[in-house]
Amino acid sequence: MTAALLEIRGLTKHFPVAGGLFAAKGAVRAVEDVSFDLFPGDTFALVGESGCGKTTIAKMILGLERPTAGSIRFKGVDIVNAGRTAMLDYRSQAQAVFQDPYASLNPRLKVKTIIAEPILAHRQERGDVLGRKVAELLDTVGLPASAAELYPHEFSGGQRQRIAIARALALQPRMIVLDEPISALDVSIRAQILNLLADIQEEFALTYLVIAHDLALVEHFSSRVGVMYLGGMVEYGPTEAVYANPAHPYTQALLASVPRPDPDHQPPEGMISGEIASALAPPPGCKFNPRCPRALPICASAVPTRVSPRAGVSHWASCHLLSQNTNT
Amino acid sequence: MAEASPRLPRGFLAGLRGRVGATGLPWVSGTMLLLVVVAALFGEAIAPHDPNGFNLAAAFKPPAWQEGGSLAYLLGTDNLGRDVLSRIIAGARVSLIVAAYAIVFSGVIGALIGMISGYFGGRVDAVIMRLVDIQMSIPSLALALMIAAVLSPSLSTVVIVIAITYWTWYARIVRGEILSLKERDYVALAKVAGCGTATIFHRHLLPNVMNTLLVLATLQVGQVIIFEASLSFLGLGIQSPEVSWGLMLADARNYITKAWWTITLPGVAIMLTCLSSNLVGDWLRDTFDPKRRQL
Amino acid sequence: MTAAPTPLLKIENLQAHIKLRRGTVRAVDGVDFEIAPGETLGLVGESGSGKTMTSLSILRLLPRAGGHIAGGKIELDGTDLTRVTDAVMARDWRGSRISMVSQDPLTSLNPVFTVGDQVGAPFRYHDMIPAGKSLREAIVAVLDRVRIPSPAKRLDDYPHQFSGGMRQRVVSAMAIACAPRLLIADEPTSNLDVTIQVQMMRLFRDLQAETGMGIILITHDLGVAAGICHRVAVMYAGRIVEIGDVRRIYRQPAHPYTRALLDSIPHLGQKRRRLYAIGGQPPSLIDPPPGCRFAARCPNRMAICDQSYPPSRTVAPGHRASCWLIEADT
Amino acid sequence: MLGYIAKRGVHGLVSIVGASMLIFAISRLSGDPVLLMLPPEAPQSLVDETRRHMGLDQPLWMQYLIFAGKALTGDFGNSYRWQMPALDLVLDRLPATIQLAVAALLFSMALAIPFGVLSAVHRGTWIDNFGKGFAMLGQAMPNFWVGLLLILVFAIHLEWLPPFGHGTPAHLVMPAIALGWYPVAAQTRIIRSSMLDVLDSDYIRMGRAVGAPDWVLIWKYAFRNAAIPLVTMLGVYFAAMLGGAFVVEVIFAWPGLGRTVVEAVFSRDFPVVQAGVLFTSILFVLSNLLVDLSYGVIDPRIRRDG
Repeated sequence: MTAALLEIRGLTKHFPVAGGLFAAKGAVRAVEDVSFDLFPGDTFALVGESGCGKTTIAKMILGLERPTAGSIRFKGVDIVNAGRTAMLDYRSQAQAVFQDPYASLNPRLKVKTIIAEPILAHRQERGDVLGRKVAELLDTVGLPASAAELYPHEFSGGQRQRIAIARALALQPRMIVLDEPISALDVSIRAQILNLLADIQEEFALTYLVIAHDLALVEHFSSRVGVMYLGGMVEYGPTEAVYANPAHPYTQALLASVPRPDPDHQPPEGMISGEIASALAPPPGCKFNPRCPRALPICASAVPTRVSPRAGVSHWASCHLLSQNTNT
Repeated sequence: MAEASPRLPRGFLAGLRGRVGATGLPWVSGTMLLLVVVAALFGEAIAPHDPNGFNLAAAFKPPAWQEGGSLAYLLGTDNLGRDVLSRIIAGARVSLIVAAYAIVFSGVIGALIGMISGYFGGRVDAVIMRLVDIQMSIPSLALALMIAAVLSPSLSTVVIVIAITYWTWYARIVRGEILSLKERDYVALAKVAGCGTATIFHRHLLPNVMNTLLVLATLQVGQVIIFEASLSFLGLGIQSPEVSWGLMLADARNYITKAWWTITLPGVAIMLTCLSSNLVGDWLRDTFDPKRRQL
Repeated sequence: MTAAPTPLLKIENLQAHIKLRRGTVRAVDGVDFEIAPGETLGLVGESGSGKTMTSLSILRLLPRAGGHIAGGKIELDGTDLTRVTDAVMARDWRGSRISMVSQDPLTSLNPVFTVGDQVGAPFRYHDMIPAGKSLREAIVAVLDRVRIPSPAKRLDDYPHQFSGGMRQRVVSAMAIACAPRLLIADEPTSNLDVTIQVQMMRLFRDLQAETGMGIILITHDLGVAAGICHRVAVMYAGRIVEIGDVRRIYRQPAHPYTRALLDSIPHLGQKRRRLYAIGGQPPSLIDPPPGCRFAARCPNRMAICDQSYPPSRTVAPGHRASCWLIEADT
Repeated sequence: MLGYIAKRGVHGLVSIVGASMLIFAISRLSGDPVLLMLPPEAPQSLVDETRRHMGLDQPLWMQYLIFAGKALTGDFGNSYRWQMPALDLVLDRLPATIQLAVAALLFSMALAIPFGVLSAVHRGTWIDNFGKGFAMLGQAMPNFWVGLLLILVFAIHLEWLPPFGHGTPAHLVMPAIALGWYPVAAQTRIIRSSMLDVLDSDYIRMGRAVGAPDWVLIWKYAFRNAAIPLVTMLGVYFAAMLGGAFVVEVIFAWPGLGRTVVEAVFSRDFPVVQAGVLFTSILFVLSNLLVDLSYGVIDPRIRRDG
């Protein structure tokens, strides 16, 4: 196992909720004690429904939010309390592509300025060397060099996402965080962007951290997956293993609920019930217990520990059902 | 490949050209404003008479088009026989000076404070906002009265008062703009790219704020002119022999029954100036607001 | 569900355009289809394909600025809705005979009025309060039908106190309050989490079984459509390119665009190396190309495709497609 | 909700204390405040006594504490022009100003709401342009000039209304119109733009899809939302009314706080100026609190989780 590119340990983020003078002061527990590793060349997908904390984790990894607790180490260097130079060095190796192509590009800037921004920030090339680099990047993402002189409003959603990818590639980073890269695009355009992302991963030996809610997409695109529920990671493992035999009841319910383009597929009943709880007052013990069809009494009191359903493969889930079976 | 300077982008100029034709109005108000500026700069040269020149024999002459009026005094004369047209032209100078100073002082101070408060937030923002609340809790005219009571009223007092009171208006609006811009994805991506705060302000925040400031400044011209006129009307702003539209109205008030034109015409000057600057301001706001533009 | 006796809804050559400064967008440019009572038809397509504009035309709720029906007929129970005045539409049709559930539950409910007031609206404006019941009882009953827990207590709450899924149920309650003949569901679950989406789909199916109403489901998600629709119409650039029974459409798609769509989405359980990517961009709707609108992006493009628009031809009973590849109706 | 009001209350208090500090600072601008507080002909003994009474030998912040301490007990010094404590004079004239400001605000909203709504509903038609044009005019005319014109036309030429004075409702008409016409433009714009947004919202489209008649959609479901931005701005407009009252009261000889303070400035009756301005700011802060309270009433989202 080569050394991990990114190590996340006990990552936690609580957003204080101003309760005013009299009301009790609460906190939204957006992310709760999440740990995982990201290996070079991997495409690790963080998957889960809205409010599970996957985007907050991405923001903390990108240094846009400060964690309440826990550590984030990139190539062994802690980036949470990194100094200016260490942070700048990290920035040159970790870039991002966000969900909404219309909000990712400043409408007032020309495409060449947008793509060159990271290069200018690290004061690398200048003048016509920079011009050539921008043209090269545009070509890599399948856009004509003439696009450099145009403004974002002159492009479609798919083309704008290509520009955002070109910008992320500008510094030849080691890792790119993709926050729902295609969910804002039309169905026919999504495949273009997914294929582009796969091609450049190979060409530039990139490592991806993908944030997504579309489980079919995750199966196609990722090599490793982490399933999140209400701020905590409930299952982690290679994509094939997790999809072949999901260990956690929530993962099973998720996979069963995915709509399939097959008229004869009927989602099984009773895999999951009720609504997601509020992150302001998460249920005690395992957070999924109120909705879990096979909840045990212990689930409402004790927080489950990680258990690997099969030895060897780094595939684990935190669920009492598993720990009951293995040690009985 | 020039480094990104925040020149007004091509889109801005194209936007302007495209819009001018659409609503003819700005041409009318644009030229009106130009007239006032010309009057303010070259007042003495083009005014037919000396604004303060007494001529008791020609007191209360009605405007030329009314019988009894004469072409020498196009808009008639006041109780001391002074030519109303010349005084209106002279009054333009005061209004422009007040407007210019006000915009520069309150605009720059307010915008800076608004940007700092909006971008850094936290305690800095809370303190500044309390300052703004305190400032806003005293109506600007009341504050002006207090200062006028303590200092001797003059043009500089008026400018000081405006600078003290109107900066909050800029600070609040710029702060709101920065708060919303700060959350934009492309600002977060600029941070991820490694840009420092200065670059982010320079490339992403300032261009938008500039547009808002331009709109605010044009809208403020009208308000400031009316504020000066009100103060001068109360006798606490411009003092004669300086000429101000407000002062003209104050003098004319006692002769309201005898000379309708002395009470009406300076007011019309104020109205036309404010109306045209507001129209230019509104038109600029529509030009910069993408939502309203494409319909 | 083969062709039923008299269709609930019959749409012939519907054209709905939007007049903008930069030109007239021909959002719906000649659409024909029918729905039988109790049947669910899926209108599937990408954004800009005209599926939402088609549904809004039926309700005569085209965008206020410039939206208008430029041609065609919309016959519901024998009445051509394009001829009816807006006031009559509001009094006799909207909310009572045709109703709507739209995409974003967070904005579909009025934030400053209670849920009870809003669900009560259709009853009040069509005085359809069931005999022997008070308005409040009728509201509680319909909230219960859409499985909102303890409706009597939640009646006086405000929309911001409900989750996304619950709000969509409230909107559904408003839609079925007066037992409409036709329900238009415009992307009803795209803003919901996948586990809540399944519950909503089941609710629509149960409500249809209970009331026998027809449903038009507008969606871009081929999976969602497959799960609930009896028949599916695939729309592209303002026209229906293929329409037929749901199994035929998914098993033997006749139109290249339908095939391309099915190949370009990941199918759970069948991992493929690369997804098929349809090149290019959808055409402009202000001056659409003369020939087939998918020609520019079509893998089976022929010369004739660029010259004239292919007529709609029968591939199998109840399954038609507009493509030159398909031989003329023998 | 309680937390929200308490927070706003504290902010209000801070504003009033801040205002008092600002007023205190301005009074010290001229160097020797005693000259301000006493009439020019006051004997030297009275001057020395007042100097000691105000603690002018103390450091500045101590002087402020004395000033604030006395202010809390209602002692703002005496008005020598009216030979009565400044506070009593101010409290006596306050109701007239409140009456005028409220009447002006009601008049402005009586114009702004229909103009704003109709302009939005009939967007782009002549109604829209007329509404905007009429309101735009108001924003370009100084309120005192409007007052003078009203007097010229309605009092002098038509003699329908009394030009000056106070007492009967007829006296209130012209001052309220003169004062209230200025904010009509801004209020119309706020209502028009928020109405435009609301009319394009999903929940109004849902309302139409349910078959609600147009007037219910516009005046019940849409207006209730569109009015929220206006209510939040009421505090600012009330301040504008108070500010404007200073001038309008002078023209119409309206016995309000505004005119009193203006006259006090001319007769160098500084205690009245100080007390008058401070009470204007107290009035403003209280009106803001009132607005915050009503804000919770019309927008349930604030009421529950405030």
